[in-house]
Amino acid sequence: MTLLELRHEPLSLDEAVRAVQHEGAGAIAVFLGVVRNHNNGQPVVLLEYEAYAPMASKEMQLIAQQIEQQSPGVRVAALHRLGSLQVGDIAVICAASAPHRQEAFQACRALIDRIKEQVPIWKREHGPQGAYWVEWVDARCSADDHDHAAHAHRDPHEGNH
Amino acid sequence: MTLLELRHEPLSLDEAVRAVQHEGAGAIAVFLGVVRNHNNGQPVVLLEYEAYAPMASKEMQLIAQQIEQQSPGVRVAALHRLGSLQVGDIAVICAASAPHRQEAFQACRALIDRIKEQVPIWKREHGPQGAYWVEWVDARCSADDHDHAAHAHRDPHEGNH
Amino acid sequence: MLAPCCVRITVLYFAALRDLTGKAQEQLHLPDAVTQVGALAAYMEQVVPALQGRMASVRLARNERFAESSESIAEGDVIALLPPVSGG
Amino acid sequence: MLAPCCVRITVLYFAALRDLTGKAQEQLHLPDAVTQVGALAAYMEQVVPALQGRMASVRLARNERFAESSESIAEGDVIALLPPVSGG
Repeated sequence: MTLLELRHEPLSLDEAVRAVQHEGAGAIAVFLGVVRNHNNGQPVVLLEYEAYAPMASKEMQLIAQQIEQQSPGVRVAALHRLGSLQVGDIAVICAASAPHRQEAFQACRALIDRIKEQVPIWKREHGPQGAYWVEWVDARCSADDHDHAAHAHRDPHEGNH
Repeated sequence: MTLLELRHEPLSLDEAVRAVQHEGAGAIAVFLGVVRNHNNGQPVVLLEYEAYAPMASKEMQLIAQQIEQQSPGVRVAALHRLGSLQVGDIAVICAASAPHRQEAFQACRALIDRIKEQVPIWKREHGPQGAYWVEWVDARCSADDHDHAAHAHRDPHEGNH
Repeated sequence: MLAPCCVRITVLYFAALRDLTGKAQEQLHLPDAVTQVGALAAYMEQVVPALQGRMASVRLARNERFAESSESIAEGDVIALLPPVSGG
Repeated sequence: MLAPCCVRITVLYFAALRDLTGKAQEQLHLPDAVTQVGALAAYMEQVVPALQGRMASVRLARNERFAESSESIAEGDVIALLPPVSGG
């Protein structure tokens, strides 16, 4: 009974930890993705998250299964928030338990990495210059456009978390 | 105001997370060390933790300062429990926040690694064959003694978490 | 409109693509030549003005799974156009 | 007992060493030859029966900090004998 969910309600850290805790788990690694007050050098006031919900759920299941099969003894859980989030709100929680910390950290890191890479969730960032979809670079716009998308393109390593 | 404490009371995950959260932190990595039901192949029913408290506090401060100075933008917190713990109890919580997840994971991992290496805290494990101090190998005992200490010595990579 | 000659699919648009096309989904009747996912992407770039010049970074899902270009399309499939994801 | 000739220190025993020595701490008067941490460890292994053959894995702290062998010992120092730590 793996806990993997998309939710419009605030996420609970305790719930994620309880979902992976068991008597043989000596180590639990947890990752929290939190809305911060700037991105790509721009202030952020609001983030809107949306998902292709049924596919996102399937992808999260697939990722969790892969990680748990790769490392016997590992259990994972993930919660992702949808809707409007403000600075300080938790957007995502990943938790992984294992007998020892090495596997717990590895599994937790793999979980958040793969969720960010392949789960169909998108966020729109609202700042003083308006709103834009994070990671979307409009290929029709020329490289010297000074909109957010072009800005994001110039600094591709600066993800949200 | 870094949160670094030894406590006889149960540890609070939320407290550790709040201690590192701030508006510029997009990523928070947390590690929980939990008492599990076996170690070195032996059942565990109880662990007793003790510390050289004033020195342990200083060492935790030193470790936290080193990690925060090494990675600007990183904030860490650590809580370590003392006294009698049962299976499922949280023995240690490490938390690290950073703008992005790479630094948060690295700092959290460094924090728990160094705490386990150099903070003067000891645990005594109680199982069906009696109690023994974890990591203590009595050099006066011959190698073929079948006590817990010798057993631990044969499997030095099998730490508690 | 519902001629028996044509494969009918549902297309879903998300995030930036929903904004650009102005719709969340639509029904499409495919020409006989468009039988695989890769061909569908090229076809849509031609016939949907908002997609022109913008498909390079778009991934396609077929029935809620990422689809290879060579995957066949069947009557009733749900094809989603996914801009680069940005969850987390 | 408190002759002015001698440096007096407090020694703390923890965990397995407290169990083996049967005490948590004691006062020691050091011979004049014992002026450094390394020499102290060797001296204690000789004079404290419970420590004989057991000091190889023990680290020493001086006034709540890990101490180098070459560190000097002063009147009133608190020296802790630390078995391998096992926190976390």
